[in-house]
Amino acid sequence: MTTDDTAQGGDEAEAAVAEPVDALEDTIWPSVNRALSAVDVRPERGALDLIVHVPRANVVRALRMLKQDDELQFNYLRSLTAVDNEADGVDVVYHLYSIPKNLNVTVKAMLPPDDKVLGTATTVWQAANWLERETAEMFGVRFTGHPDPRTLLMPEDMTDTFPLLKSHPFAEIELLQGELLGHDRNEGDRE
Amino acid sequence: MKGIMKSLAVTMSTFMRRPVTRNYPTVHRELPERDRAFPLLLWDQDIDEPFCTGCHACERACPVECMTVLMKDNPNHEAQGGTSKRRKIVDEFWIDYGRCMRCNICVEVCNFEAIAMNNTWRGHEMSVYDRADLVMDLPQLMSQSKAKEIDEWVAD
Amino acid sequence: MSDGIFGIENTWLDALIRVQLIVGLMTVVVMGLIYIERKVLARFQQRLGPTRTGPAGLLQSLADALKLVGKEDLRPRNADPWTFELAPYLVFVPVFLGFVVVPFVAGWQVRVVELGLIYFVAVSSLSIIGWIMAGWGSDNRYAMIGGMRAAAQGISYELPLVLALISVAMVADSYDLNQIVAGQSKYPNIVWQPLVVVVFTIAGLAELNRTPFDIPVGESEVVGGPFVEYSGIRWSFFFLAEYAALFILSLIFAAVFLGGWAWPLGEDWGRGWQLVLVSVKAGSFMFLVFWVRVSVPRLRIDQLMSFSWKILLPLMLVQILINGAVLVYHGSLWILTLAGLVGIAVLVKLVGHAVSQPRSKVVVAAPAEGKAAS
Amino acid sequence: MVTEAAPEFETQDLLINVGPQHPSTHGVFRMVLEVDGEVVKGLVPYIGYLHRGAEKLCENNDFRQGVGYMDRTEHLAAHNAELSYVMAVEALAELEVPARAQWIRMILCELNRLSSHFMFFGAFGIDVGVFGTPFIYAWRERETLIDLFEEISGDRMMYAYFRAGGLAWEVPANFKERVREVLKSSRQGVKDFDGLLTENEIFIARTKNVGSISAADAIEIGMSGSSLRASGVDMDIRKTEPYLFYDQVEFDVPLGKNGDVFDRYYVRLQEMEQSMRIIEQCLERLEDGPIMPEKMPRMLRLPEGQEVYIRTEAPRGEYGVYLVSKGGNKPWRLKVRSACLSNLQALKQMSIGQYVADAIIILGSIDIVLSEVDR
Repeated sequence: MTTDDTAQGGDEAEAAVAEPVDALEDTIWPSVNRALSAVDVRPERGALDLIVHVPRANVVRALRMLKQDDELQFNYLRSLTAVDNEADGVDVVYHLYSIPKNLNVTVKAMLPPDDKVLGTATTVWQAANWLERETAEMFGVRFTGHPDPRTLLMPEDMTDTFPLLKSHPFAEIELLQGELLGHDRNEGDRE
Repeated sequence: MKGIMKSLAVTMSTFMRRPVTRNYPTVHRELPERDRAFPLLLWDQDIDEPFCTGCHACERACPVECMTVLMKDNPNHEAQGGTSKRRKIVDEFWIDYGRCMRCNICVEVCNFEAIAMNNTWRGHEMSVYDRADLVMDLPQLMSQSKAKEIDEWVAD
Repeated sequence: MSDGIFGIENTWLDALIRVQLIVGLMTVVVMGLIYIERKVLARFQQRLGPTRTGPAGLLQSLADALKLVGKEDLRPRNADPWTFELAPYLVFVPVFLGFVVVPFVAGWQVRVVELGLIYFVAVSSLSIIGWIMAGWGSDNRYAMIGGMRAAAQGISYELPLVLALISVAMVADSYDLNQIVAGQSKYPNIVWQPLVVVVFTIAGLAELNRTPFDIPVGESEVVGGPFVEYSGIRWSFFFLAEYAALFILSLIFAAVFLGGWAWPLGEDWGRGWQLVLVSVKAGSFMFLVFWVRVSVPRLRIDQLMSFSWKILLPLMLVQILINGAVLVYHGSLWILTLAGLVGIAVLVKLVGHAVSQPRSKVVVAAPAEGKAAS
Repeated sequence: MVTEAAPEFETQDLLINVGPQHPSTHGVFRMVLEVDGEVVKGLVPYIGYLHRGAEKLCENNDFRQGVGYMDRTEHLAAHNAELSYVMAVEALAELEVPARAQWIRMILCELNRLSSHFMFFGAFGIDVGVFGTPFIYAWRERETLIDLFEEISGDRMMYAYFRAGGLAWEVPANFKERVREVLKSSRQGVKDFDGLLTENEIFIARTKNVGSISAADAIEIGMSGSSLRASGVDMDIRKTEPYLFYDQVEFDVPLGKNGDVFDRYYVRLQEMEQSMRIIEQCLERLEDGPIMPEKMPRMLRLPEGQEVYIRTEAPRGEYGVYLVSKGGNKPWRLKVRSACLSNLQALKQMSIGQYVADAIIILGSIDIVLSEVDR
């Protein structure tokens, strides 16, 4: 939908945490809340989709509940990735979509920076297989129980450095253009 | 066999059509005016000096950092009896065509309209043997504009 | 026909000169054929084809030949030396041997051989060994698979080819190619044997490893098949053999089915007209081969095998049966034509049936209702 | 008399290494086939040869510079890639994109779908075995399309033409006539391909019931785009979650039935006709107006702590951009959801049990672009 007609209702949602729960009436939060009643989750209003924060321990259980809930039926894992928030750990983000119901939700699990371990979602969707391999090699997140924990894009032996972490430096440019002039080229013969 | 006959009919119909090959090295296609080969500096013909004042705007805006600019005071400035109003002028300017990704951002940020995209064939035929030769210095960057070969196109 | 060419008595010398003539003619024709094929294929694809080397690209084949001669002749380290080195000769020489019996024009035939047709078939099936040697010898997995495929295809399409030639020989009741051609002055054999012509073309395409049967050399699958490891002059042997085989097959096709130099008043208009006749007929067969190469995809190895064994072979056996019945009981030859046309209809129906699983009718969905509720 | 059993000949499966330099892997993609005779028993894909770290680079560039990198993550349909990125930035910055810019974006994205599908037909035709003809037909059509793109943005494949808020500059004056002219030649191209391949018996024999995947498996593996719709799943983001003005134009979503190679080919062929239909309607609706919002901040800064996952229907499937921003003019994290990466996960399941020749066609039918897989 175009960005102008906001389907989020009139009031402008202020900081996520202090949001009154009923302000999310127009999103799918009520049905998600009912589906995930066994898990304590914290909703948040995203720019486009509803965001649900789930504690690390029972993420896979929550995902399975969302998938098997017959009113929601999130049977399609759109994308799985991680966001490095430096001090306060790494967020693993699951974007789910329900094809029959045409619904979207984002599930986020927060991992502490020192112990980045999480259950694998391949038991819920096969799509998670490669996505988890890529997240693992890029962020250093270890998905326990992953059927094939090899690197995906990186060379096989590069399992110690994690490029997409904020701590991984940008490579310096080898030679600034000016210094290349050290290459002895007499002026004027170019034409 | 009907399908195979249909395929044969299609190939026979293209057999009759005029070939579409463009004989590149012998026939140079006429380039659209907005063609973006590589950035080059423009020459101010009437005051006989480059438009560029070396203000580093393009150098900062370049995503791949392929430019290096040095600035100096303009000897031709009116205060010293010259004809130009520019107090500063570009001293040294390098663009590494090997790194440039031709995204046209330098042309957009330049507020002196001193840099433009080369839309001539010479801008495309740039193959060299040594990567260092792809680094263009000031005389090279201004040569085509000084020789009036460029009628540059800059988005309004 | 004078016993020696240019009246030379010594048979050895005479044979040598004839063979030299053939070799000379062959290399020129093959170089020309490569150029013509590239130009015709280009025109089919709205391209120009070679234009840079020489006027309108005429020297392209010469340039290719010089390049190939100049290239280093590599051999993989642990390739089997003898099989690798000898494979090209075993592919190239049998094709040249086939030229002994080809009736170019009335007088011009290297040697009038009584069993010319049988000799041709026997010789042309030798090259399969060369393919297998190339595949096995070059110690490369792609070459191995290509070699095995070439063997499977070569053998399984040899049979329909042989049966096709035999059924024509039955109608013309002689194996000597000269007689076969001479016998067609009134009606070319295509009239009597339409089904055989179709089967011969299909089997011929398979023998030449041409699309849709270029499975051994399918670039997208086995990257060039048996001769992937070859380079330089050795590789060009394979290349020349392929075009020489195309040339000889089109000449045989013209001679056996379209009446060669005899059909429309060949005898009484002299040699010039005969030459024109043969070149037009052979040229049309080659044009058909180029045309099919440009427009038809490649079969899979199992489809290729089942097509030959389950469809072509039975049809040919039935055809020979009918030939025998008609010829023994002196029935009129027009029955053969009728039988041939029925055979073609059966062939088309069988191909259609083999392919016609119910094609999925594409359902166009109604637009989804409602917008995304996030 | 006990006959001693014949010695058991231990047959060894052949490991064939297909790629990364191979005529039909559509780029630097490598798969190791475990082959028993001609039948594929195992398939291990290797990717990552073209990984340039686009996501890391984008974290170091502001929102105007990032557009250039997005082209490089999808070199066959750069407009669609730029669209997702630019829409993500606009969603966070709450920019109001003028109508004219949105219509032009729609036209360019659909034209890019045409040129990308032509590339698919050209490469797929060669995989199936026709000697070069489909490729040259494809190139004839792509050349006319790419000339049009060059007249508009100045570049043939890496346009960097969309900007957050609208377009970099105005389209040339003769835009509408040029697009109609190009459409005429594309229509001829689609007719040629339809005639050349669709009813060809050998093509049907080669592609029918080969490498088929059921709808449930396709959804489970996360496939998207034509490969998913070929299995009968009605999911086209232009219909389910319309963006730009896709809800104001009528078009149909072709679906296949049994998700085999032929369906994937045929669904794409019909999608091209639908794209042309969309472009015609867009051309009528296009009227004059601004292409950038008036009050564009000189240096675009995004609000603190916002994130968005924008997904659009690229030619190969769902091209998603997940943008997280912690204020400032650079994205904090930018994830590109690649359609080909998910589609490729189904390759192994489709190829087991088929012939070697079919494994090559199945790979071709998924229409992968390695710059999108490896980013």
